[in-house]
Amino acid sequence: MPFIPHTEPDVAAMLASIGAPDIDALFDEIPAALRAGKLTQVPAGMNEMQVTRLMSERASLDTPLLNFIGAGAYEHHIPAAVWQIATRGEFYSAYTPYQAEASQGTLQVLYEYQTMMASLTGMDVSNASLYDGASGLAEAILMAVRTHKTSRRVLLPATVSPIYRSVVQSVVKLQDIELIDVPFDAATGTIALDALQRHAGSDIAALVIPQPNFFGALENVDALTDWAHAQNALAIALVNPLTLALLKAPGNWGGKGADIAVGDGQPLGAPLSSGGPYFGFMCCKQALVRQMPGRIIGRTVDLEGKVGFTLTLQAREQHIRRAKATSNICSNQGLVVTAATIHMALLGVDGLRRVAAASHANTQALSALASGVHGVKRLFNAPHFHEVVLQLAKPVHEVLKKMQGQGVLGGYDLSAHYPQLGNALLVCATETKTAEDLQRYVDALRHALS
Amino acid sequence: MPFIPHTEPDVAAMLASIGAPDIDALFDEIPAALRAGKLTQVPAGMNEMQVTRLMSERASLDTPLLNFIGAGAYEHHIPAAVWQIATRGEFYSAYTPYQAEASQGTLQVLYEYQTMMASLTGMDVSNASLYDGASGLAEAILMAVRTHKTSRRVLLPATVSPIYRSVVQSVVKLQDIELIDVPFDAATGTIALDALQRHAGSDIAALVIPQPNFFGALENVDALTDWAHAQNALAIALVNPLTLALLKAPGNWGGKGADIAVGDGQPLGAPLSSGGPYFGFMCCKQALVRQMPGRIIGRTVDLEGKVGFTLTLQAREQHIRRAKATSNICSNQGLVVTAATIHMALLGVDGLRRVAAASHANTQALSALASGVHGVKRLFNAPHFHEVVLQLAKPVHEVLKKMQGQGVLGGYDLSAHYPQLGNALLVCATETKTAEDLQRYVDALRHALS
Amino acid sequence: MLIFEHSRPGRCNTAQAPDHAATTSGIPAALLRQDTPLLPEASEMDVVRHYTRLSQQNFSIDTNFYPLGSCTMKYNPRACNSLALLPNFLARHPLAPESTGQGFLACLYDLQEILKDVTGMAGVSLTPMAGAQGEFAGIAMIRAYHDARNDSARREIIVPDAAHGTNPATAVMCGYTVKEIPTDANGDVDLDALRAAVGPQTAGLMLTNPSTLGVFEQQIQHIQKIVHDAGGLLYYDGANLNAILGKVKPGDMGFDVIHMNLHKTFSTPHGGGGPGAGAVGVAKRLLPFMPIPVAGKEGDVYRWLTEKDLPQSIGRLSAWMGNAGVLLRAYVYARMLGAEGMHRVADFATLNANYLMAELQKAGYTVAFPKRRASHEFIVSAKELKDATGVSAMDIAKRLLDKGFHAPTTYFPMLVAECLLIEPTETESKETMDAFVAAMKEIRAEAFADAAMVKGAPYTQPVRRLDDVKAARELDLAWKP
Amino acid sequence: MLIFEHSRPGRCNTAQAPDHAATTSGIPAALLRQDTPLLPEASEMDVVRHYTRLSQQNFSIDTNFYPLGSCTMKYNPRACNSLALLPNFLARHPLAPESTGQGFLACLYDLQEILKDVTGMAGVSLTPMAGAQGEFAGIAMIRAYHDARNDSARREIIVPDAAHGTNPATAVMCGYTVKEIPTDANGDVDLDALRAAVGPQTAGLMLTNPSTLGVFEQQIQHIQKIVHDAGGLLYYDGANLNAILGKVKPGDMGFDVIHMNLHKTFSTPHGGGGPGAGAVGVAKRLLPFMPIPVAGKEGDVYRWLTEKDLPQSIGRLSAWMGNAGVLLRAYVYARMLGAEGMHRVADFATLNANYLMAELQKAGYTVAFPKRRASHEFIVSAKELKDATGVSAMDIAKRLLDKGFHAPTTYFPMLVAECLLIEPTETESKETMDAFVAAMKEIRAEAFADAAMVKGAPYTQPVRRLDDVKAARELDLAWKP
Ligand SMILES: Cc1ncc(COP(=O)(O)O)c(C=O)c1O
Ligand SMILES: Cc1ncc(COP(=O)(O)O)c(C=O)c1O
Repeated sequence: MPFIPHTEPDVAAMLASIGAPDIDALFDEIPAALRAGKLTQVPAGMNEMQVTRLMSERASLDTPLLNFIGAGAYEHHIPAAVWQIATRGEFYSAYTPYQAEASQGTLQVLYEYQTMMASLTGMDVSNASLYDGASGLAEAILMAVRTHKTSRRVLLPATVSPIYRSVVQSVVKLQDIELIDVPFDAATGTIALDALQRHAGSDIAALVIPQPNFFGALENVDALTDWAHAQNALAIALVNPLTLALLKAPGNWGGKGADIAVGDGQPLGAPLSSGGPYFGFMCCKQALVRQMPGRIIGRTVDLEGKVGFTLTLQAREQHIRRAKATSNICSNQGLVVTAATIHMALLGVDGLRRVAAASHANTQALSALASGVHGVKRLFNAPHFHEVVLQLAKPVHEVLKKMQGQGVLGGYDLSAHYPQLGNALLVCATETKTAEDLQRYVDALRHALS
Repeated sequence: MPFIPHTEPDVAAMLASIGAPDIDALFDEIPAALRAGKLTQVPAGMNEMQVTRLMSERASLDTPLLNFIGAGAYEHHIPAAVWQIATRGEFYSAYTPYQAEASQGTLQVLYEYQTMMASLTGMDVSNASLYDGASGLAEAILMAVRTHKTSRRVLLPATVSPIYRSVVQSVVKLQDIELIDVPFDAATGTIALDALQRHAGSDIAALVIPQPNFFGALENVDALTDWAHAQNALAIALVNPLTLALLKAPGNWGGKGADIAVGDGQPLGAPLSSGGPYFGFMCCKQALVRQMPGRIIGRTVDLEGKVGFTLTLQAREQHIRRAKATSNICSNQGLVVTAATIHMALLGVDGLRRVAAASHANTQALSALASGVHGVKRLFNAPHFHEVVLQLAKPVHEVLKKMQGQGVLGGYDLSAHYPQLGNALLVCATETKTAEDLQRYVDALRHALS
Repeated sequence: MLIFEHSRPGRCNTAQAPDHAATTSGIPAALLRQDTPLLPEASEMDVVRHYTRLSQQNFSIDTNFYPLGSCTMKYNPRACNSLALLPNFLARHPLAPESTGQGFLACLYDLQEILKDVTGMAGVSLTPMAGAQGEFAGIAMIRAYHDARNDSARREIIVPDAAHGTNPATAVMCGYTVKEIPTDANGDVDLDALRAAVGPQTAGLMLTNPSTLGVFEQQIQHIQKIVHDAGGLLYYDGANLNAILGKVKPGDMGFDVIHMNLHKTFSTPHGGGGPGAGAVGVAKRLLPFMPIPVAGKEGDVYRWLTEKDLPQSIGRLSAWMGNAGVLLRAYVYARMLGAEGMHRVADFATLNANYLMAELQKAGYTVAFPKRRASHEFIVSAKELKDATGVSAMDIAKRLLDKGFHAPTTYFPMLVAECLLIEPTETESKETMDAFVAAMKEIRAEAFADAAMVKGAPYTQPVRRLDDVKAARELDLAWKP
Repeated sequence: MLIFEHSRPGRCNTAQAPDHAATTSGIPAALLRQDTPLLPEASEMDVVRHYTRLSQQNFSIDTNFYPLGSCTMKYNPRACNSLALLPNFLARHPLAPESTGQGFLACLYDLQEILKDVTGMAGVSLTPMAGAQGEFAGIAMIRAYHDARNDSARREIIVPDAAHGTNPATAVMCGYTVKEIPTDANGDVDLDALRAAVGPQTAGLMLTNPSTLGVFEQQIQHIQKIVHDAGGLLYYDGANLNAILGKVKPGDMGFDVIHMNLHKTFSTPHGGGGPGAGAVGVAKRLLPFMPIPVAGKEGDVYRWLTEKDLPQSIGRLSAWMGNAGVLLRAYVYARMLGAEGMHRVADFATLNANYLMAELQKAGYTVAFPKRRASHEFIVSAKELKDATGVSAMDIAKRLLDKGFHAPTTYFPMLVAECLLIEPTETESKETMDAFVAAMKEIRAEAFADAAMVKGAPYTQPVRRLDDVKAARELDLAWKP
């Protein structure tokens, strides 16, 4: 029996100890009318050899093409050590570290993670993860509203990923929070400050500030943060953590720094993997820590004064506070966070900077090369980072289809979410791309447009 | 610097402690005339991302086809747990367990391995591995000659793999050992007993008995073993360890059992991997243990009487005995043996039996199906196990080439080593093959012969 | 030692860094970072050594018996891991065209079908990323259902007091108020209290069955009638399906929506806290509201169902497809079990729980519901022992660590004083359970002989008992150099 | 607890077994097995748990500093492992046509070219499976060379007394007799003894340089002339190339043949005892004799060179291509290092050894050759300490384990009394070495304060000091139920 160790004598002895005639008797409290028959839609069991072949065949259907899509999930090199260590049984098959003394491995990793994230974002504290960046943004908005107390209105600019905006909407609308759109400047692709100014003086709980924004354009984060604070609103930074190796940390935005920083941790060691598992991170100012959702690890000492780590501030959480908890979140993305911690430790300051810089340089180079193709121009003129929007002479989906025929995934089609931009294509070239790859891209693009 | 942790201040402090002006000064004992210039044929360094891409591209050139080649290396399912555990850092990056107290993990694994192999072969003792089956056979022959004392003549039948025979030749000829061929019976494909009988009475050190033999045919091991013992020669069993789940163990061959059992451990959890790393195993009777080459692990107790494991009988080995050692072997195939131990533990008695039986059944089914193809017939009529020889109406290399075009590796061409057999093809279908796979084989064969 | 203490300025793993210097051309200085983030500067080997050593400081399923109630710590087959990590699966971008992910989509589609059968529901969406998010999806669907019928005055969710904390927390996140109802002495829902609680304000009831008390709710048919008659819907917290897999289908019990914890019943690893997967199953009337994306099939082609296909959907809960890699693991596991294997899970999980309960009773421990069958888990109360010796459930838990066993869940559910919620799972052998019983016996004897010693446990872990109060009072959440 | 003790009759991992019943149709009963082999019948989880726990009982590079002299325990990059295990590499049968292995063959060909450059030799064969087999190949080639010239009276191989045990053992395996020559007080070969030893019977000399004493043989040019003038060939035991990589090429020193331990210098893991890879490099005159197969290239196509291409080859040493997967690991490592990286290995391996030698001297330890530069390793003699306190090299070794460090190599080479051969390798940091020195200082102090305590070490390992004598006298080599 797969994964079941019982021998026949075991079963007999166990039933005798229980005083039951057979296993079926153990289900005698279930009303007979409810007892299920055979499962008819579940195929017969396979042994590991068979399922290995099945999955290998399925995987072989999904041969990867040369990928230039970003739009919130980024192809980066992940050191081999990262997942070799993260999938060690002791990390992989442990539960949430409820018994601290028997979980110092996981707990110390999480404490180190919190330290790295707090530092990277320039904030005081970090939690131990949320599900992903999009749901993390929703939690940040809920947290801001809890903190603000008087307002349930949140400014969510159009330069935030439309996918994230739709997730936020699914979550926060149930608590009657109003999400207010802020349009972007057609020239720069960044939040239109005049449009923002229209909300001055109204009771706003928070402003979400993406950096880089969905177009890869860089927002004027200092001014935006100061504006939010002037309105007595919280500033929520939505950031790609990798770019923080080079870009100003949210904690240093404007005069007082952002209040909450959230985002998706995928660029820190999570493989693309069709979308998950990634993880959401959340950092905030010390004053807000008791409003934070999710697990938090603290450093303390044991009976003998030796340093150790434990879950702390649990009084915020559902298992203690129930209906009054800061969130319903229970399990988070622990293993991916473990991988991210190892990833950041392996890359270090210099490595992370170089990855960010190389991604930036590659995207700049690609943008320059692509702009040389007839029928292609760069759309926005703001400084950008790591991603860029091109405008094409032909409908984007047609171009992408032709490029796919050449083995190239050409980018993300913006026309559905931003029809006002025309044939707009969001393109990303990370550090994984070589000069030849960029050339292959441009050749495929030229071919598709010709 | 890849893999070098030194910072500039470290280097300065270290040189100061040494009292050397710079690192180059540490090489001042090397005669100047000998100092090498730059390495010109070594390419510039690559980072892990680059080398990952290089190796992935290289691997993608080697897409596997549906494989029906055996001939000494067998495609078997390997449970995922095997290498996930064997490549844990603590096994992967440990040295030979010289410090027993800090190596109980490796030592206990090896002791368990010795137990499993001794039992599988029906012998008293096992060593902790040799390089591979072929070189292991050479060591067995050297050991037999050392033990026998009077004779340096060894009977090495033609039903032993020709590849193994050539390896044995490379090794033992340097010690003036005479290898004597014994032809096989054309009808059965097994050792010709009459030919063997011609050597009766001559001073023979050992007879090598392969089971199953290179053709997959089953030798009359009882009679052969008894014959060897009647000649005062040692019986060396050359066996596929997987088949021993079903076939009579060498320790029970004939009246007294084989004296030494060797073979390749590859079928016990080593991936095909273009030929290695595999491992050689060697087991023998208790009386011969001091003649055995290689490491041996013993169970003992510590200061407090607690059970523990340690390298033992080291007085046989080169690091103690130097020129008088039983062999020059030092490093062996520890990690693959670790994998094999886990593999055998996961499969257990029943699993190993089923794998052997399924391989046998598949080869029988394939043989039956193939014999139905025009221009194909089975060559030998002895009972066979797990591998079979087909005779084709066309030259084998042409047929194989055409089958390869259909995505099928059709088997091993025997014509170079056994021209007397005509267009003979050695075919193997392990438990990894489904009924559809067998059909694909037969279709490709039919196509190739048409 | 923290990884930061292995750090030295200027140390750098060039093997892991692109050659590019950290240039930032085209970016205004005001947007650039001035300070250096606190990331370690350590060699690759030191990093590998540090985290390898840290891992050894964990208990885990791969090293220890882990009878943590309500958590279903069963064996996580290693093949699930390696097959989910096949290079092609890992390399695929979530926005890559569906044509480049037919293998992946086929797995998800098949998994949906399997889960539909197992739960007896009409539809399944795999997108929720953990149990709690599954609950959110479920309650949000209940709300969407009432809203779609213009029945929006229903503002209350009823939750038994034994419920998992995520239940009330979820109801609140979905904009509902929570009405708690008590449990009777038998461990079942107090039917009179339920009858009194329902009304036109009732949006639904959240129920865990088998309950967190480790017993099967026997009056489920009455309960469902009471709630449905009042116009409410029934939510099934299926975090712990281990005891009913193939035995009862929540759909047959009349539930309208269910979430499953694939990281429990379907054996994806818990990873020290996640990632999980909280798939939801729905009855026919909730089909239009399922969270997107859902894997669909047209002819031989798989594709995502999105807002276009499900315009009434409660929407997206994550940017992409939830914890896709976790779903692959669950799928591999489900295929290995097959239909027969599912039945066996329930059989042996239940056998193990009842056996362990019987043996612990014989060893002198008080069981919370001695007259009931255990489901996949059961409760031992240490109250008697504590009254006699001062040794609490927490002390027993810590002492078990010294004996090489992870502790059961302590102090949950809160209804039972000094409770230990024990779930052995089907993958543990009789020998292991016998060894656990022996350890529990020893601890009992130790409690009477030397209570102070037990209260000082653990002694064999990397640290002695930790000061949680200090941790909460003198917050130290990030290292400072 | 042994795995066999987890076994129960009838327990079976069906997930790992084909459905086929164990039928054996067509096989005569006399050839079938009657008894049941002693293999465990344990559940998959118990097996995973057992071996995961066992692994934790090892010291290893991934967990500990491991300054084991002559063993080059440096960091084994994890990428080497994962890239050698790419599914396509693993799946390829050794007898599959070369056309299906062009990627694999290209790696081997490139590796040969790299090793040729590094050693300054004319040809490289990668087939030997460990250092000792490389030695066998080398000496067999020397013999084949003499034989081919009908110079077969040369029956002696000269080996310095400091040589690794494999050297004399190999010479004997190749049918030679061994003549041992002494080492002078400086650690170099005694030239006069060498002159006296050579003659028409001399087939060759086996030399390790840097020697196992951790010093570079300064008179190498004289040595090579003496041996060559006598008509012998020079064998270079290159097990330890770490200190000379990119600094000196054995070919330039006049060596005719060399073996390398790729599992040391090229950082393939030692795996608790192997597999290794003992590639051999040869000077031009030995090219025809190289062991087969060798990777060849014609135009853009790679193929095996076999007996057809090298009819004078000493033949095959393994059934296929040696430890192919180990060679892939070495190749990945070599490509990551590149030319500059090779030079750096020697620089920093040497820096570390000399630094550690200096610091241990300052800590009061006696160094065997204080006037010499250390190469990649050096020798400390504990004789003085033993005379003063009774604490031996072995006691120091065992006590180091308690302090979290693997012991150095003890009692090798045999020339130096109470010797500890210490090799830190280039991948260790100054901090780690400083911590090691601190531990060595503590042990010295402990030896004077409480020698008995040190002699009782280790105290922190899974077992206390083991009884080796009992192990050898009362042989227990396989468990019996
Ligand atoms: C009964 C019950 N419901 C809900 C949950 C929440 O699941 P998750 O941790 O995946 O969010 C749990 C998990 O602990 C549970 O046991
Ligand atoms: C100097 C020297 N020569 C030869 C060898 C033998 O190498 P292997 O163990 O790979 O056979 C070693 C390894 O210990 C060595 O250090």
